[in-house]
Amino acid sequence: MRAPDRTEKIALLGLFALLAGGAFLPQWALFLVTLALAKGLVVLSLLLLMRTGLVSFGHGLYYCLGAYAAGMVGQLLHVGDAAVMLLVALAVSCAVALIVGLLLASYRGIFFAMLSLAFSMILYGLLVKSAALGSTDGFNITVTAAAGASLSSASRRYLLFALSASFAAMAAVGMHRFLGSHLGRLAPAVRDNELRVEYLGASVRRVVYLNTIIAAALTGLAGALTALVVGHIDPEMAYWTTSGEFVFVAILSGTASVLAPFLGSLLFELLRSFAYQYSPNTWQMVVGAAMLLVIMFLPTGLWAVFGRRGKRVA
Amino acid sequence: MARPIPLFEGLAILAIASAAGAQQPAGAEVKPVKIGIVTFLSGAAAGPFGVPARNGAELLVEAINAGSLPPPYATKGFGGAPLSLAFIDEAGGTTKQVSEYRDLVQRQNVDVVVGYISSGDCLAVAPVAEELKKLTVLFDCGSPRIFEDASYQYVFRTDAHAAMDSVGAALYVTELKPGLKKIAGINQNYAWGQDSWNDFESAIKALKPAVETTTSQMPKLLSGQYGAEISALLSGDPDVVHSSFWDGDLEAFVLQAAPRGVFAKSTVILTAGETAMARLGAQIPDGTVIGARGPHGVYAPDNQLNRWLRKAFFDRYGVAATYPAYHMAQALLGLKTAYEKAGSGAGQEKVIAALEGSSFETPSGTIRMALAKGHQAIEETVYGTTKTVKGQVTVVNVKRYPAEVVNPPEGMKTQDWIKASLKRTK
Amino acid sequence: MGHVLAVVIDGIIYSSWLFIIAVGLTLIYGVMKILNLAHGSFYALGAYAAASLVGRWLSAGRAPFGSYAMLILAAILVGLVVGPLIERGLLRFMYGKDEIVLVLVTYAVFLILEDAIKLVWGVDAYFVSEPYGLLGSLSIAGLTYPVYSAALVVVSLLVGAAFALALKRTRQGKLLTAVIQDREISAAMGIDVRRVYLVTFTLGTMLAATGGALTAPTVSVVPGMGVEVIVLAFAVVVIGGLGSFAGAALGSLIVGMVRSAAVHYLPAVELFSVYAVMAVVLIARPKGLFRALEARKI
Amino acid sequence: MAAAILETRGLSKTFGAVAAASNITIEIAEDTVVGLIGGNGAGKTTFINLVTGYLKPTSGSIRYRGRDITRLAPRQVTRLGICRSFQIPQVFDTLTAYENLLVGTGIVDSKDAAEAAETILARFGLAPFRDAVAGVLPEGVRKLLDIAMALVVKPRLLLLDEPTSGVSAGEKFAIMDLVLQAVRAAAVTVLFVEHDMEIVRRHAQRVLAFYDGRIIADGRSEAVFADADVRRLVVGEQPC
Repeated sequence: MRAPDRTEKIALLGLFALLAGGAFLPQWALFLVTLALAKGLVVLSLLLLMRTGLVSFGHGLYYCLGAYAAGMVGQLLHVGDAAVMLLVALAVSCAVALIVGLLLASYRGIFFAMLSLAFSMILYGLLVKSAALGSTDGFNITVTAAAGASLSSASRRYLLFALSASFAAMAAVGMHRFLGSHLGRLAPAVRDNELRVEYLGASVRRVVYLNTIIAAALTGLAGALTALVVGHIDPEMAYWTTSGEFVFVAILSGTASVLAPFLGSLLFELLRSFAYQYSPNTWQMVVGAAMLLVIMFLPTGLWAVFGRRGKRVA
Repeated sequence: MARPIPLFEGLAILAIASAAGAQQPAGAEVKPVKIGIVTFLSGAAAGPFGVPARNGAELLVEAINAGSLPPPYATKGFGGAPLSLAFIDEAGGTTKQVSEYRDLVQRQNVDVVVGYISSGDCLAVAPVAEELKKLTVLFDCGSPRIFEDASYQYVFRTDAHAAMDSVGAALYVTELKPGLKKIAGINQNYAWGQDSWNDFESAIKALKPAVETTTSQMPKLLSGQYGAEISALLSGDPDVVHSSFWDGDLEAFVLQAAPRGVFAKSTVILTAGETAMARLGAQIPDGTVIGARGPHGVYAPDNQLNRWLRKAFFDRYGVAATYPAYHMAQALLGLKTAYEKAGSGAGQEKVIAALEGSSFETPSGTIRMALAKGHQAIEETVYGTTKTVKGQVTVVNVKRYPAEVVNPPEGMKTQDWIKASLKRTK
Repeated sequence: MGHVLAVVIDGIIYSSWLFIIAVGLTLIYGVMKILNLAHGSFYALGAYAAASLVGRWLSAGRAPFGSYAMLILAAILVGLVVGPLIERGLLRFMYGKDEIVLVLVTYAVFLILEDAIKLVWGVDAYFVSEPYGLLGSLSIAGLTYPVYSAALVVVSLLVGAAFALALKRTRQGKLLTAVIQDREISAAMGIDVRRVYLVTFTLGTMLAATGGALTAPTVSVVPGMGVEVIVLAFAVVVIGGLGSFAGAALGSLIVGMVRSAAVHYLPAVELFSVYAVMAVVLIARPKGLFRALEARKI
Repeated sequence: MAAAILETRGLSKTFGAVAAASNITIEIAEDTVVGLIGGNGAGKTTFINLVTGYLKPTSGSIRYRGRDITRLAPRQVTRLGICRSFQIPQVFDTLTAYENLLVGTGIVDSKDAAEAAETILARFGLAPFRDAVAGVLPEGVRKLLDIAMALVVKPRLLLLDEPTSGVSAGEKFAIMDLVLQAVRAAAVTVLFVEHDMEIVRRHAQRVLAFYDGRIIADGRSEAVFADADVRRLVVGEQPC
């Protein structure tokens, strides 16, 4: 084990700050931060794909799969244990990614985006047709225990928050290490020049496949977390606008640092919450305008404001 | 085509909302009641449902604060406590709604939440209301699942659930067409459309087991183009076509289906047709069966409250009040009744106890909180057939079905009730 | 069997409607490499403008047949006003950015226009069904079809023919083809790419608005009507091959036919039939039906 | 003569009616430096593309150290020990020079990757550009980096496609000396495509002259340059 570097230190410090601060946050803020962290995981997975030169307009597929996997554990097996739900979600999204990833691995650019979109919309269509799963109304999920220990309602809130925060920190550190590893460094290599990667003896397909699966796993986990936090799931999670929103937050965050997705996600949730409250009739306009401003003035994402090096931080 | 420009309308509403907020006198003895209102302010459901409901809320709250409602509500505020409103757009999906709900309760500190048109949002928000222990009145959503799959202490629904509409529709068409042999449906492909059709189909089959379904079309929400669906409906030659379409989709369907003879060939029943009546007018062919999700709008009883609402709404907004406005009135008047029964300054628990199992007068007649241990309302439902008189669309052959006939008894699930007992209740 | 005929007729009508919208999308992508999400908003704007203009025309008591002119006028107006406004006012600052970023730019425009439409026209539905009924109806295979639908097919064929001719025969069309095929070389050849972009975007906007304007009489014009259209048109152009006109035509036909067949024979799968087709086509032909894989020079 | 490292038999590639390579049959001995000459479109790059698996031959076979590699993909060919550089440098534009090499050394051997990358960086004189992003490096440096990356995977056979194109005339010799010095230190067999006959004369032990997809001359450089066809068709001298 090497010593943690700056990014990892910030991630760990952030985790401790969150865990300590969370106890004092008002409930609405705790919920908002929990949700932002869970969604940040999805954005982090998009960061990995974007580093590989790929953008998915169908990440809702895994987000929704993870949520429904967790939900069905509760619905069908009557297990309310958060640990079981998350593990099943992780397994299901990985299993689907193993197959879908095979099909996607040879696609790039807009075609990768559109084929992903097609898959997520097929899932959406299937769920809307499933009356047993509540069709578009979805169904509710209740967490009653975590890893065997039963929970009260108040401790559940904090537990889910702590879970999200820990997953976020672990995922950020893990992703940071992965991107710094030889395998992870192939991601930007593939984005820059696939031909050269092949002529160095590595398989571009395999890199894309692996990264797709890692991204799917993170997203599935995030979907399950969201489901537990919100307490309700519906097919909307697979709809293309959900995926589009994640891509937007990813662009907003920038790909410079593994911490950026969480910051971007938090800012986005805040922006939307305030837009809803202060401009209920025109919140879409506020969000759209914010989006344009970021693209115009912060082309490398919000992280550019924080990053010491404007250009690129490995 | 003249209509008020919504921008100004919106500004006016904001001004009223802030006026209502500012109205409370400094150092007043009664704490104002802050109500969070959640309805669709954007998206497809805003026009037909969200905005009429919001307008209804504005109108009523203003009148309640001024004490200008007809009796038995002629007193000011909720037992003297003035009301203020906070609006939230219901668009954006359940995740956002749960988030906004928490925000409303914990950051904006509302005393009670009234809202939710989408059943998905109702389902999602109900457990959160329990967790946060906040009195929440669902005013419009339809799915029976909300109180049949769970039981709640803090959540109420002051409109009847949607199975009533389908059962009423089945009763009406079987009476209208005793020789009914073939039915077909066109419903939107989401929970509301699917449930509506399933309930209607099973109700018809319970009443007339020999009836055959020629086709059940489920186009996507907002798809707008029904050419192929209409062909499929026509080629099955059904006696009755059932549709729970609303607003844009409903109007598009009527516009596209009428010239192609669907209405001439079959009796079309539009269970949520009332929201479109005012706009479509004579475009709706004569002989179409229209529902209003209860005794609302054209079907509302001729009582003092209804006369007030009808006039005040039209005077202010230039359009007739449709059922979402009536549903909103039910929620607010139910609350007013409960608050006043609980007494001035009573805690939330007392208000809840007062609301449980209560009954109260509304523009839609008497509402009784009869199901789900007093948390779910029942009301009568009404159907009628259109007839154009001097260019104005009117309803004739109006039939009212008492609440007990079209709603399941306490403790019975809707689906079981339709299958097992509908025949006998008839 | 009359049923099959009905499937084909319904399919053709739907395809024609789709084509008018998709061709604008593919045009803009082909020339500018922008997958324009705001296309759905332009469609909605066309519909709203048509509803307003036809409404005024008729309430002024003028000849009902003039309402067809109003539909066209609405599309042209939206194209001429909104197209240049967005291209000159916004998009030109964005050229050179990543394709995906450009998609998001148009997504932002879409969000803004959604609310802008609401501010101008409100959330209530508009409808102007007069042009729909005016032409009467005809009976095919025992089913009644409005003549308006036949007119839609004709308009769609005209748009297709006009494009095919313009691209092959006119100087402007050839320039456009050159830009689609190789942007850098055409710039080097002295083609005014800036002007081509402006014209293209305006034309694309106009086509989307035409789709909306022609749809307006058959539906009620409501907020959110553009959302469904975007993804559908996306599916069409991706199936056909991004930037290909023949592809847009074939893609529309395939989607139209598949949907019509699904509605008639298997209504339960209608919701995702289009996406299933898109997935199958992409898996079989990764760049859509009409797009060759580019060889890379090394 | 040492054993053949590369052997092609009847290697042909046609694109429609155009024959980019026709019936190429050669043997390359281990540990030699071979120059490939010929005009534009003569088939030199096609030959490299065929050997490294970028193109699949229409007919014929390729053997590398006795093993048939005819239809292998570039990745597999690379793994066997054949690597190449490119006419247009193929580097990772957003990574630094060091990271570019690190990607390669990481693929080969993840343990000593960092060290290996530094070594190659130094050997090619790229140390001053270590932390510069490849996309902004001058063309000559990119060219060097491109060749260095080909060497990262420790090939036994290296194919260099115009290593000095795009480099100023003054730098050409220096670059070629540097490259061959670095390459020969690793005892690698080298095939290089080159337009500058001076460079070919100076470095190539053997020269293959391409014309119209065929090899029209093969032998020691003096002999090939003396060939009349080569003088007319390749070097471009007008017969007087």
